[in-house]
Amino acid sequence: MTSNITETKIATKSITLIQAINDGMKTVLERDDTTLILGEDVGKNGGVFRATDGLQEIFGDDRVIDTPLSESGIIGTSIGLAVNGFKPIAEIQFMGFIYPAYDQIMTHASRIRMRTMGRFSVPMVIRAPFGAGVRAPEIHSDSAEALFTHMPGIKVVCPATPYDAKGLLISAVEDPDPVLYMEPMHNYRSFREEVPIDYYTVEIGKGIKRTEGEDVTLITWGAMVPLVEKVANQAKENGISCEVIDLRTLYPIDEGLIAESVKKTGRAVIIHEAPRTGGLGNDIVSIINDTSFLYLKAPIERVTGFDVPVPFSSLESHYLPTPDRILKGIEKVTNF
Amino acid sequence: MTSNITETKIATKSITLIQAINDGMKTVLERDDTTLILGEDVGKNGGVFRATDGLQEIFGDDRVIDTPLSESGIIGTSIGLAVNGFKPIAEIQFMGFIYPAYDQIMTHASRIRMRTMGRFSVPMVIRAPFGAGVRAPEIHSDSAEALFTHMPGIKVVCPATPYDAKGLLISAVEDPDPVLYMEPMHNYRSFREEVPIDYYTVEIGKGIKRTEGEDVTLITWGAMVPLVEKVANQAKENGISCEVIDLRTLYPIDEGLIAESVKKTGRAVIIHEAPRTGGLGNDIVSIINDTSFLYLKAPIERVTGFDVPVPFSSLESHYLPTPDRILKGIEKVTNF
Amino acid sequence: MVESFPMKKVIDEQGNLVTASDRDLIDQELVQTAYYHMYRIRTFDKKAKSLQRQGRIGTYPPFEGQEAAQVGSALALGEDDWLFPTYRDHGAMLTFGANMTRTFLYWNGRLEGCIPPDGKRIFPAAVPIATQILHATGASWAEKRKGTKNIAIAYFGDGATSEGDFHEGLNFASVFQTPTIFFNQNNGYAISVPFERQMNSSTIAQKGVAYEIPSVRVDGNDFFAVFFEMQKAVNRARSGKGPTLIEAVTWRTGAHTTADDPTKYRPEGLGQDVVDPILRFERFMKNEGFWNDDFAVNIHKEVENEIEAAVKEMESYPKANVEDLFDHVFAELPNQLVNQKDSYLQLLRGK
Amino acid sequence: MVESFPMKKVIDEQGNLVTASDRDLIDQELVQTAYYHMYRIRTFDKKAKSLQRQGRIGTYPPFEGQEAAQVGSALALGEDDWLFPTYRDHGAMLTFGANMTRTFLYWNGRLEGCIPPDGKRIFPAAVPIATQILHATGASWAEKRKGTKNIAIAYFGDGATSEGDFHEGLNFASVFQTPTIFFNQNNGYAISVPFERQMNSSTIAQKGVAYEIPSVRVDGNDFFAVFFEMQKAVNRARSGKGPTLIEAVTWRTGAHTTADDPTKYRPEGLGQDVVDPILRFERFMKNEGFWNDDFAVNIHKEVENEIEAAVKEMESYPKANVEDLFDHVFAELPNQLVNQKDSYLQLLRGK
Ligand SMILES: Cc1ncc(C[n+]2csc(CCOP(=O)(O)OP(=O)(O)O)c2C)c(N)n1
Ligand SMILES: Cc1ncc(C[n+]2csc(CCOP(=O)(O)OP(=O)(O)O)c2C)c(N)n1
Ligand SMILES: [Mg+2]
Ligand SMILES: [Mg+2]
Repeated sequence: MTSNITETKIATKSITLIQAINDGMKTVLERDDTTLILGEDVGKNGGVFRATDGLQEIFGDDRVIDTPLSESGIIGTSIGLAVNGFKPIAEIQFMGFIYPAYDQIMTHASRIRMRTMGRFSVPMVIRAPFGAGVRAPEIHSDSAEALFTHMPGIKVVCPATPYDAKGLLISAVEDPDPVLYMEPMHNYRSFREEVPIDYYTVEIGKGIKRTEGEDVTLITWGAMVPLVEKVANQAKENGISCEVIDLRTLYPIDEGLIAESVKKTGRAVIIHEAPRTGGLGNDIVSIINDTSFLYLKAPIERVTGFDVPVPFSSLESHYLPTPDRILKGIEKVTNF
Repeated sequence: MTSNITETKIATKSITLIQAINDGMKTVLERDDTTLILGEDVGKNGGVFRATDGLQEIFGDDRVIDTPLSESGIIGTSIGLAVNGFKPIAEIQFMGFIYPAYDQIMTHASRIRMRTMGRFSVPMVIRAPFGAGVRAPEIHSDSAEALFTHMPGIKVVCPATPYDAKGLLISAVEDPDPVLYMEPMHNYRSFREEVPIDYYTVEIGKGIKRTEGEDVTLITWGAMVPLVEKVANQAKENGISCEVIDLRTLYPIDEGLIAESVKKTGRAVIIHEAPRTGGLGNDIVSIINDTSFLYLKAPIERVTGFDVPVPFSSLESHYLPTPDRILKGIEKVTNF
Repeated sequence: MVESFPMKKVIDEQGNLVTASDRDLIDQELVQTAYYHMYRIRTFDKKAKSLQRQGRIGTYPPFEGQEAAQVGSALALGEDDWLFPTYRDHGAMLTFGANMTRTFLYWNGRLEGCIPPDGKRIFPAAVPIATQILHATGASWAEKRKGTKNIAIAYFGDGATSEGDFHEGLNFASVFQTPTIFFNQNNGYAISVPFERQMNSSTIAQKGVAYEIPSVRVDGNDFFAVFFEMQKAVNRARSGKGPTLIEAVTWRTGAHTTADDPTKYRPEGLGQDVVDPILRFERFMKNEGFWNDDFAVNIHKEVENEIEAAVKEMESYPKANVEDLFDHVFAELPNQLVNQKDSYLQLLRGK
Repeated sequence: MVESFPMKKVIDEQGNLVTASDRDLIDQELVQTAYYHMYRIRTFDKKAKSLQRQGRIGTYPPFEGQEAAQVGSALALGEDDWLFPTYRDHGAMLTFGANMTRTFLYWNGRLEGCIPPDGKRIFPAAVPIATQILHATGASWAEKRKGTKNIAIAYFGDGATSEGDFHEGLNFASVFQTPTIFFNQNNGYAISVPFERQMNSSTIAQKGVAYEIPSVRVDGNDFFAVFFEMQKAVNRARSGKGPTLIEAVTWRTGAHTTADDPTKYRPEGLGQDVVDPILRFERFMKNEGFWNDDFAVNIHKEVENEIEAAVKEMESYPKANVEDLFDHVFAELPNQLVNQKDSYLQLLRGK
C-alpha cells in the first residue's frame, strides 16, 4: 500500500487496521470527555474482534458500555445521548445485524437535524465490520453500504488501510452529523502500516489514488482495495496501466477524483462486494456518465457480488470479485 | 393512459387504482383458500386507504386479520405462515413504516429459499403505499424501492394503472417467492380505467411502453407515470418526440425493453421520486451503459428526488420531480 | 393482573374526592393552573379541527378526551426536563411550553413547527410509533451521566406497546436505571384496533413486570390521579431510583385523525359513558368551592385571544423557503447537495 | 419475582428425586432414551469442537452443559411439530431427528446443512438473534388455522430476550393464542454479557406476565424438570390453550464459539459448582437402579460409530456446486441472474 504519511517527521507505529481503529477510539476518548463507546461485548470482552480491547480498563465501564443485545436499542438510545451532549460511538457487531436498527437510523438519526432546522442534531458514529471472505457464519458477511448511501442525512466512510482507519475514525467523531464507519473485517489484520501515534484526521469526502495509471481507472473501497492493487500490478505485466482509486468515503463521494481519472483514462472498472443490482457501483456509473461521458472509450464495467445473498462459506469465494473477474473486466474495457 | 386490454371482448369495469387493488385481493381470496390478508387496520376499518374495504365482511376476520401495531411482527409471522402453507398478503400501512421489518425481510423472507435449497420457501406479498405529493405527515411519503431492489431474493413490482394494479397483484400472489408490491398512493384515486372483472395476470418482469416516440426515452414508474406522460405531450408540442416506458417491475427489471428503446432514441431521461444517490435511476443508467453504450447520443439524465429526506408537506412540491425539471432534462439530452 | 395494578383515582366521575384526605394535597393554584391548561388545549384542539375542515391546515390528530392525561403529566415536569411526544401530544407540549404558532405550523407542513422555544427541551413529535421511547431513554441517560437531576418523559399510546422499540427502550432504562418516565395514554384504540386485539393482557402497567420497572395504572381522565402519580415518578427518577411506567387509562373522544372515520370500527355508543375529563374537573371545582365565574370567563377570553393570534401569525408566516429543503440535512452541505440545490434554484429563478 | 416463578426441579444435583412420588412418572424407556440422546449430542459436540480445532469445520458454537435442556425439550415434541432453533441448538435438532452429516455440513459452510430429513419440520438455525421467535409463532398459527394439533417450538437464549422480535413474537402469540412454546435457555451469558447486565429482572419467566402467557422457570440441567414442564406446555398448546414461555436455567460450560475466549469476561471459577447435567442424570440412574453397564457401553459404541460415519460422509461429500450460488435465490432464475450465472460459469470454464 502507498503510505499517506508526508515527509515531515512524525512519530508513528506499525499497526494493523483493527489496531488503528482501537487507537483511534483511544485517542478520541482521551481527548473528548463526551465520547462514549456502546455496543454488544465492547466492554469486558473488548469486542468480538478486539476493536475495543483494553478501552474499558482505561476509561471505565461508564464510558465503554456493554449494552443489552438490542440493535435498535443501541442506536435509539445513542440518538438520545447524542442529542443531549454526548458523542456515542455505537458498535454494531456485524453489518448484517444493523437491519433491526435501520428504522432508527433512517427515520431519526439521519433526519433530526433537518426536521428541527438544526436545533437538534445527532453527532454519532456507527461502527460496523462488513464484508465476506473470512468464512464467517450466515449474515455475518453482508456489505450494506448502498442502504446507507441512499439515506439522506448520514455520511458513510470505509477505510481500507490502517492510516485511513484511524484518521477517518477521528474525522467521523469530529463530524457534527451521523457517520456510518464501515470496517473491512477481511483486512483487520492482513497487513500493517506506519500510523501516527497522535491525533490526525483524514478528510471525509475525499478519495485517494492508490496507484497511478493511464489506461483504465479501477474504482473500489474497503477490503477490495489491496486485491485491486494486486490485480493492477498483474495487469501492468500484461501491458495495461491501471489507476486505482480508493473512495474511502462512500457518501458524499469524491466525484472530482473519479472524473479527473476517467477523463484521463477513458475507461473505468468498478469493483465492489455487494450485489450488483442496487450496488454503489451504479452510482459511480452515473457519476461518470454525468461528468465524463465524452471521454469514455468503452462502456463502464462493474465487477461485483452477484444478485444473491452472501452465500455460505463454501461458496463465498465464488461470490466475491476474484482477480480473474477483475482482469476480465479490465480486458473488456481495454479491448472494446 | 393507454389501455392494456386486448381487442377480444371481456367484461370490464371502470375503476380506480385502489379499487383495482381491492378487486385483485378479492379475486385471489375467492380463488385460493390459503391467501390471507394481515396488517394494521386492514380488517374492520378496511385499511386507512380503504384498500381492503369490505373484505373482512366477505372473508371473515380469520382471513382478513387486524394485527397488533408491529411491522416486524407482521412480516415475521407471515414468514412462518408462508413457510407452512399459507399465502399472506401483508400490508405495511405506509412504506416509511417498513423499516422496522427490514431485518425480517432481508435476513429471512428473501433468503429462506436459498438457505434451504428450495426445501422451504416464502410465497408472500408485502403491500406498501409509497410516495409523496399528498401532503401526508412525516415519514408517510418515502419511496424506498432501492432498499429492496438491492436485496437479493425478493421481487419488486409497482403498478401505475388500475389494470396493472390488479394484474400485478394477482401475479404477485401467484409468484412462489416474496414480492414487494408498491402502491403509488398519489394515484390511488386520480383516474379510472377499464379493468377486467375476472382473474388475469400482468407478467412480473415486463415493463410497458406507454407512449411511442423517437427522440428520447423517458423511463419511470409509479406515480410519476401519468406526470411523465403529460410532460411527453408537452415536449411533443416543442417538437420532441418522447417514448415513455413504465417499468412496472423494479426487480427484475425489463432490461430488454429499456435497451430496445434507447437504441432507437439514443437518449434517455430517468424519472423517479426517491433520492438521487442510491436511487434505482442509477441501475438504469448502468443497464443503458451495459446494453446501449454505442447508441447514446448524450449522457443519460436523471430527474429525481433530491438527496434529502422527503420534506414536510410545505416543501414536497419542490422535492418531487416537476414538469419543469423533467422538461429541462429532456432538453438537456436533446440539445447535448 | 387488574388486581395487581388497581386504577388510581383521586376524584370520581362526579368530581367528588375518593379519599377525603387527598383534599390537603390540592390548592387553588394547582386547580386553576390545571383548569387553565386543560381548557386551553381543548380550545386549541377544537380550533385545529376546524382549521383542518376549512383546508387551512393538513390532516390533524385530535386529542380531545385526553386533556387530563396530557396536562396532568406535563405539569409535573420541571423546566429542564425533556419531553418526547407523539403526534397526539401537542396538548402536553403546549402545557410544557411549546409555542402555539409553531404547533399550528407543524400541522401546516412546516419545518418550523418542530422547533421548541429556546431552552425548551421538547423533541418534535415522533411519527414512527414507539421510536421516541428509546430517545427519551437515551436523553435521560445523558442527564444521569451529567449528574443533573433532570429527567425525560416519553409519551406513547396503547398501540405503541406492540412495537419492539417499546420493549428495547424499557429494557435499556431498566438495565441502566435511567431517569425516564414512560407515560402511556391508553386511549382504547390504535386507529381502528381496540386494546383487546392489540394485546391479550388486561393492563399495560403489568408490562413493567418484565423489566422490574415500577408501574402504576391511573385513571387518565382524573387530572389529580395523573398529576400525583407523575409527581411520585418524577421524584423517584430525580433521586436516582430509575424509571417508572405509567398507564393512564383514557379515551379518544373523536377520530384517530381528521382523515379517519371511527364509525367504521367503533361500536355505536361505545365510550359514551366516559365522563369528559374537563367536565369532571369542573364538577370537582364546583363541589369543592374552586369554581369562580370570573376566573373562567377571563381565561376563556385569554385563551381565545391567544389562539386567534397564533392562527393569524401562522397564516401570515413567510412562505416556506425552498433553501430549507437542502440546508439542514447536514451541518455543512456536501458537494452533491450543493449541486442539486444550485441547479434547482437556477431553474426556479429561470422562470 | 423469583418467588412467583420458583425453579422447578425433579432431581437434585446428587441425582436424588426431590419429590419421591415423581418416581411414578419415570420408566426405563424414558430414562434410557434421555441418556442416549444426551450422551449422543455431548459426543457430537465434542467431535465438532475437535474438528474445528483441526480446521476440518469452521467456527462452531458448543452447547456443552445444555444437553438436559435441549434433549428434555426436543423429546417432548411430536413427529409433526415444528422446531425453530438457533445456532446453538443442534443438540435439540439432532434429538428431534436432524441428520448428523448435514449438521456437520452446516458448520462446514454448506447449504446442504440447512435441509432437514424429508417430512421433518426443522428450520435452519436462526443467526440473527430472536428473529425465529416470530417464525415459530407464524408456523404454529398456520397449524391452528389448519385445525391440526401440531405446535411449534422456538429456541432462544437469554440475550435474545432483549430484542424487539422477542417481544413482538410473544405479543402475537398471545393475541392470536397460537400453539407456540417459547423455550428459553438461560445459560447465563450472551457472548460476554452476563444475565444481570442483559436485563434488570430476576427471571426471564416473569416476562410472560406482560402478555399473560403462562410461564414457568425450570432447572434446565434437570432433564426431567424440563421434560415434564415441556409436556405440560405441549399439551396445553395442542388443546388450544395457547402459548407457554419456559425459562430453562442452564449454564454454558465452554466458550460462546470456538472463536471466543471466555477467560476475557468470565470470572475464574464461576460456574464450577454447576453439576454437569449428564453426570447428574447418571447419578440419578445409579441411585434409582436404571444404570446398566452393558447399556452404557453399547450406546457409547453406537454413538461413536454413528459420529465417525457422519464425519466421513461429511468429508467425502461432493464439493460445493457453484451453480447453487445462483439456483435457489428464486424458484426461477430471473434474466439478470441468468446472465450473471452464465458469464461466471463461462469464465470458470475458460480456465
Ligand atoms: C411504525 C409505524 N407503524 C404504523 C404507523 C401508522 N399509525 C399512525 S398512528 C397509529 C396508531 C397508534 O396507536 P396508539 O399507539 O394507541 O396511539 P394513538 O394514536 O391512539 O394516540 C398507526 C398504526 C406509524 N405511524 N408508525
Ligand atoms: C441481531 C443479532 N445481533 C448480534 C448477533 C451476534 N451474536 C451472536 S450470538 C450472540 C449472543 C446471543 O446470546 P443468547 O441469546 O444468550 O444465546 P447464547 O449464545 O447464549 O446461546 C450475539 C450478540 C446476532 N447473531 N444477531
Ligand atoms: Mg391509542
Ligand atoms: Mg445465553
